[in-house]
Amino acid sequence: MKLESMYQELILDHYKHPRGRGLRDGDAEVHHVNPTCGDEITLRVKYDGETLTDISYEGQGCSISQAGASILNELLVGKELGEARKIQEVFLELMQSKGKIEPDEAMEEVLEDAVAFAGVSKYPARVKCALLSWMAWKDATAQALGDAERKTA
Amino acid sequence: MKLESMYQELILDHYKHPRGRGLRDGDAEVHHVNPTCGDEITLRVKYDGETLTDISYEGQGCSISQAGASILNELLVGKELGEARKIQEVFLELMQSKGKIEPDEAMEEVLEDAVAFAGVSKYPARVKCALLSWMAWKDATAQALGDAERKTA
Amino acid sequence: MTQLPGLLTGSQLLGEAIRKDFPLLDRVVHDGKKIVYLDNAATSQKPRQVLDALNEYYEQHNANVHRGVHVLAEEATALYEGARDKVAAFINAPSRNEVIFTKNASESLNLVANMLGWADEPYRVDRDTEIAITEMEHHSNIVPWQLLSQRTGAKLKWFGLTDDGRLDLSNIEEVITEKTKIVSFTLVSNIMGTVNPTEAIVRRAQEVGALVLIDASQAAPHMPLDVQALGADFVAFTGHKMCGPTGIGVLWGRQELLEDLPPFLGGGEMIETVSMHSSTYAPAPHKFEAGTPPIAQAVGLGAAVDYLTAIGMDKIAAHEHAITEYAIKRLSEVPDLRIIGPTTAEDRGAAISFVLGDIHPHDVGQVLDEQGIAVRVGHHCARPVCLRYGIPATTRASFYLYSSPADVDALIDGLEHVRNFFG
Amino acid sequence: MTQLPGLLTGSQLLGEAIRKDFPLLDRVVHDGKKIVYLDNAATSQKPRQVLDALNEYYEQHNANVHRGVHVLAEEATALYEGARDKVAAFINAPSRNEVIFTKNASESLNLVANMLGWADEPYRVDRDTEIAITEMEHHSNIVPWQLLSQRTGAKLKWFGLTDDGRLDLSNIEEVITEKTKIVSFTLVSNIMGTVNPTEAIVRRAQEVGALVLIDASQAAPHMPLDVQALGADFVAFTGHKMCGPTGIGVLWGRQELLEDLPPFLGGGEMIETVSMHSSTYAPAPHKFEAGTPPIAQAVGLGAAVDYLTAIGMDKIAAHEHAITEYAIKRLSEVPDLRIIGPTTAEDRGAAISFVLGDIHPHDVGQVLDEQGIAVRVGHHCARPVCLRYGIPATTRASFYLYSSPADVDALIDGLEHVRNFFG
Ligand SMILES: Cc1ncc(COP(=O)(O)O)c(C=O)c1O
Ligand SMILES: Cc1ncc(COP(=O)(O)O)c(C=O)c1O
Repeated sequence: MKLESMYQELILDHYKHPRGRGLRDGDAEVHHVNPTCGDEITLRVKYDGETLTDISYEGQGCSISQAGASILNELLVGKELGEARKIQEVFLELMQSKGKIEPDEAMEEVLEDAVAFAGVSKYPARVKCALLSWMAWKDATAQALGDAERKTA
Repeated sequence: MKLESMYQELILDHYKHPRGRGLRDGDAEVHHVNPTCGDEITLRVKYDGETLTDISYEGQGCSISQAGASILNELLVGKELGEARKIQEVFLELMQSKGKIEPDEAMEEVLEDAVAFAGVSKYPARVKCALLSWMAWKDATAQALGDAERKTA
Repeated sequence: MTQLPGLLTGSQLLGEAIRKDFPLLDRVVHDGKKIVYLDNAATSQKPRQVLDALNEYYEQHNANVHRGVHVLAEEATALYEGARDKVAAFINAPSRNEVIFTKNASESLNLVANMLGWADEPYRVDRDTEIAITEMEHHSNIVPWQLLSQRTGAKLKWFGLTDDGRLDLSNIEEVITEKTKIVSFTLVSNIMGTVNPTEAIVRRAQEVGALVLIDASQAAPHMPLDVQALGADFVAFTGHKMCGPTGIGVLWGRQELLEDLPPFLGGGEMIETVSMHSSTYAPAPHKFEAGTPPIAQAVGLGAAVDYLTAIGMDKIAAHEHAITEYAIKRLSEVPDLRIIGPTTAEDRGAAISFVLGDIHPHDVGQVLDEQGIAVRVGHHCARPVCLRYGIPATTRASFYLYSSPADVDALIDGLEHVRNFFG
Repeated sequence: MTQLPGLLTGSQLLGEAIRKDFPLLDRVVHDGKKIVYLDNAATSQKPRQVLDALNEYYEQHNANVHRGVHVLAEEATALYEGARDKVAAFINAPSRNEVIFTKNASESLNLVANMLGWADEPYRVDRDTEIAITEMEHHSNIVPWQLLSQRTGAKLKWFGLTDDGRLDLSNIEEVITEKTKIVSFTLVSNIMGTVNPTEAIVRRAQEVGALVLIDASQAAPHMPLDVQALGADFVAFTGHKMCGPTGIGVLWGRQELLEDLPPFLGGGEMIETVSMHSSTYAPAPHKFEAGTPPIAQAVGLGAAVDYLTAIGMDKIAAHEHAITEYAIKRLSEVPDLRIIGPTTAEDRGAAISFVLGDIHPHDVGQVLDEQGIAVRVGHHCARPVCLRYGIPATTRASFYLYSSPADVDALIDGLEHVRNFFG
């Protein structure tokens, strides 16, 4: 079944057993909604200097959006901001590829479990689900850093 | 040429040599416009009791609307109101027939020259032109009589 | 056709032959699966007869309407105005001049909201007045009233919903008051299928002198619609859900109102005479049809109305009722499935929303799609209903005259597969 | 093709082969006369390619757009949004999100007028501000501003016309002042064919900080259109005049403005999230597209744009220029004929209005029609122009990419016949 290329075992696994779920202390909190389907996420980021020490979240939505948050947590927590941003860009590129990028080894090294989302990129209506938590992270980070900048200013 | 059934000699003749044209003294004056084509008529009626003693008019527009006013003048002036109304109704019926009424002798007796308009009824865009002066007459009459009624009231 | 023990004798069902009229139903998706189209509340498929009417219009008669003396312009005008006659007859309008063509139901609803905002007394909606709607409206019958309320200061009120998906009219005297200028509600809910009781609402509205606008978008395609029997002042619906083309909607309104109320869009066709200093407006319906109208789309809608009428709207309603009854019965047998809305086929249309355990509707829809089954998932432009029932979204299967019991069976099999997939 | 001594070498003319793409041009009227369609400023005929795109959409991909996870919904969405990409490229829009689909140019123009009426500062049109238009506007670019002016108290001003059918810009500083919020004018006059000088007007508008809306309804079908080069803030046009279906129009607007300005119609598709208490709106273009959009019509317009682009807009412009030059020359030879508007082919489009002695245009049109020649007669939704030149109406012949010199010859012969008939 073609669908399986979208619903990879890995995605279903993250969906059923989300990593790092729950809201914990953070520097900034955002709430993002995917208006087309009602997927929601509340997400907090915690930075220690340039190091992303936690992404905590609560949400409801489809397997793709929920697995997305779980994978985001697993992949980015512990990373330096610059590296996290690079990973996010590669993931975005993959998701906007309309199924045209076949992840190579280099990409797999960057994205780890997140390469499982390659199949989702063929389904335009679902790309937004996959990106929901990533966009929330980006937004929360901007807020956290904006605050930090304001504090130091 | 089929068109000739619309542009009867009689119509062209009334168009080129309008009867009773010009504005004279009257009991009421109306100004009617056919918004779809800009045909205009200013028309006055004069009654002596129940007798329609004059229809005077100025206007501009296509041959159909101008010939219509000329024929209206020729046909109705001198008639009793009741009879004039009957003629108007028969003419209206003919014009709304979409070319389906072939005027018989009885109709010809009532409408005289105005039967020449039978062909126009096939052209929906032109029916309004043909009716312009007749509607103006009806309106002016209602005003004249309304005034008269108000006067006698 | 499937064996339907006891439940369906088949006598109310329309024949399978109808499917042949709809080219899209032969569409094959995902490597060989024939489409099972259960997204009719979103839009209907189009019969060959409607496509033929469109093609014939464009190939033989295309011209701009009104104001033309050439033969094409006269033909196009006759076809366009003929479509108005057909629609007027279809809804039993007292006069053809009460039928206004718009681009969709949303424009029809906005048109009324805007007219009332600009109207003189006694129609004028302003800060001292109220607007009443319901919690089960489509966004297109919510947002225009929110905008009107923001712009005029009028208060927006609404009827809530009962747990079984019906309007809660218990506080009708508080929702519709002496201050209410307009009551706008849907005849049939697009998300739950609920058929609403018009009589009580119309009676109360008339008591307080409020106008009534009925959103018949989900009714016109599926049941006989008689605007006079409804007793409303305005009725709105949309062409694409009733076998017609996209790009065409209808607003019916009572003649006196259309005469009294101000125009909405200004432009060609809607005027009587224009000078730089001022303009006067043509009588309705033209007063409300600015610019070149959706000519081909009106002609297509006329053909759709002919098509539906030839089959018979009560036959269509009976067919859908039978399918709905069967679908509800079969859905009730699916473990963990909860119907959002009426759980019997009484006073309901053929749109059935449900949630399946805690599997998100997006996932339900996606796995069904892979089997060739097209349902809609989400809030169906009726998010307040989802909020009311505490769910993020639903899966909605909606049927039409060409739907068959076999479609229901395919859905049930598909849902079984969904459960296994996420089990 | 007719012999065109000296005037037309034929090199700028598009081939006759193009006519084969347009089924309607084979239409025979009035007992055997092949139609000579010279009513292109009212609406254009549709090439086979556009009709095929419509049919393919309805037969293979029809579904409601957005929000769907099934394959048809994804295909329909891709086709609809793909049409937006095509239109954006056609007008050289900086971003596809600046392209809004409406039902016609009239809605596009009304949309801007309404946005500005409801806008906050600095865009808000109110009693202390002014609106500038011209005396050669189509009613669809007059009445919306009259309505806005009545509703807000803003003052409506306009540019007058010179005797030879051009804008009189001599008093530009009085017409466009520091109080002016919006200047709206047509790029090409639909009645006289005049091509207006945009630069001077845009420059003055920018000087005083007024927004500029350009009505490109008669430009988009006929010449390359580059919204960036125009320097306007909004550009409106309509699908049916450019080989597209009826029921679709376009409004292009600058991104920042579309972000800042309030929505117009409320409903499905244009929202981000809705509760009974309040709603937030989707980003442009969706913010301005309430309800089910004209999906098939957008797809058809996309096909029209492909068709025109494949031929080349500058080739089309050159073809029409050659035809117009020839038509003006031949018309000038007709006794008692007076052209209303520019009497040379410079800076003018392919719509030519005229009066013929004192024969009323209605009669001219009718007698031409009997010969199979379709022209338009009347005020062409530009009554102020007729008032300006003291005429009740005109006869208008308007050409397009499929028009040929033989069409011009047929018109000239037809006019000869008209003169004899009423002589
Ligand atoms: C210059 C101009 N503006 C606006 C319009 C209005 O276009 P539509 O009738 O498609 O809304 C037209 C055509 O009728 C036009 O020629
Ligand atoms: C109940 C109801 N009202 C209004 C609408 C809006 O119709 P449209 O999108 O055609 O404007 C719909 C459908 O989308 C509907 O189901």
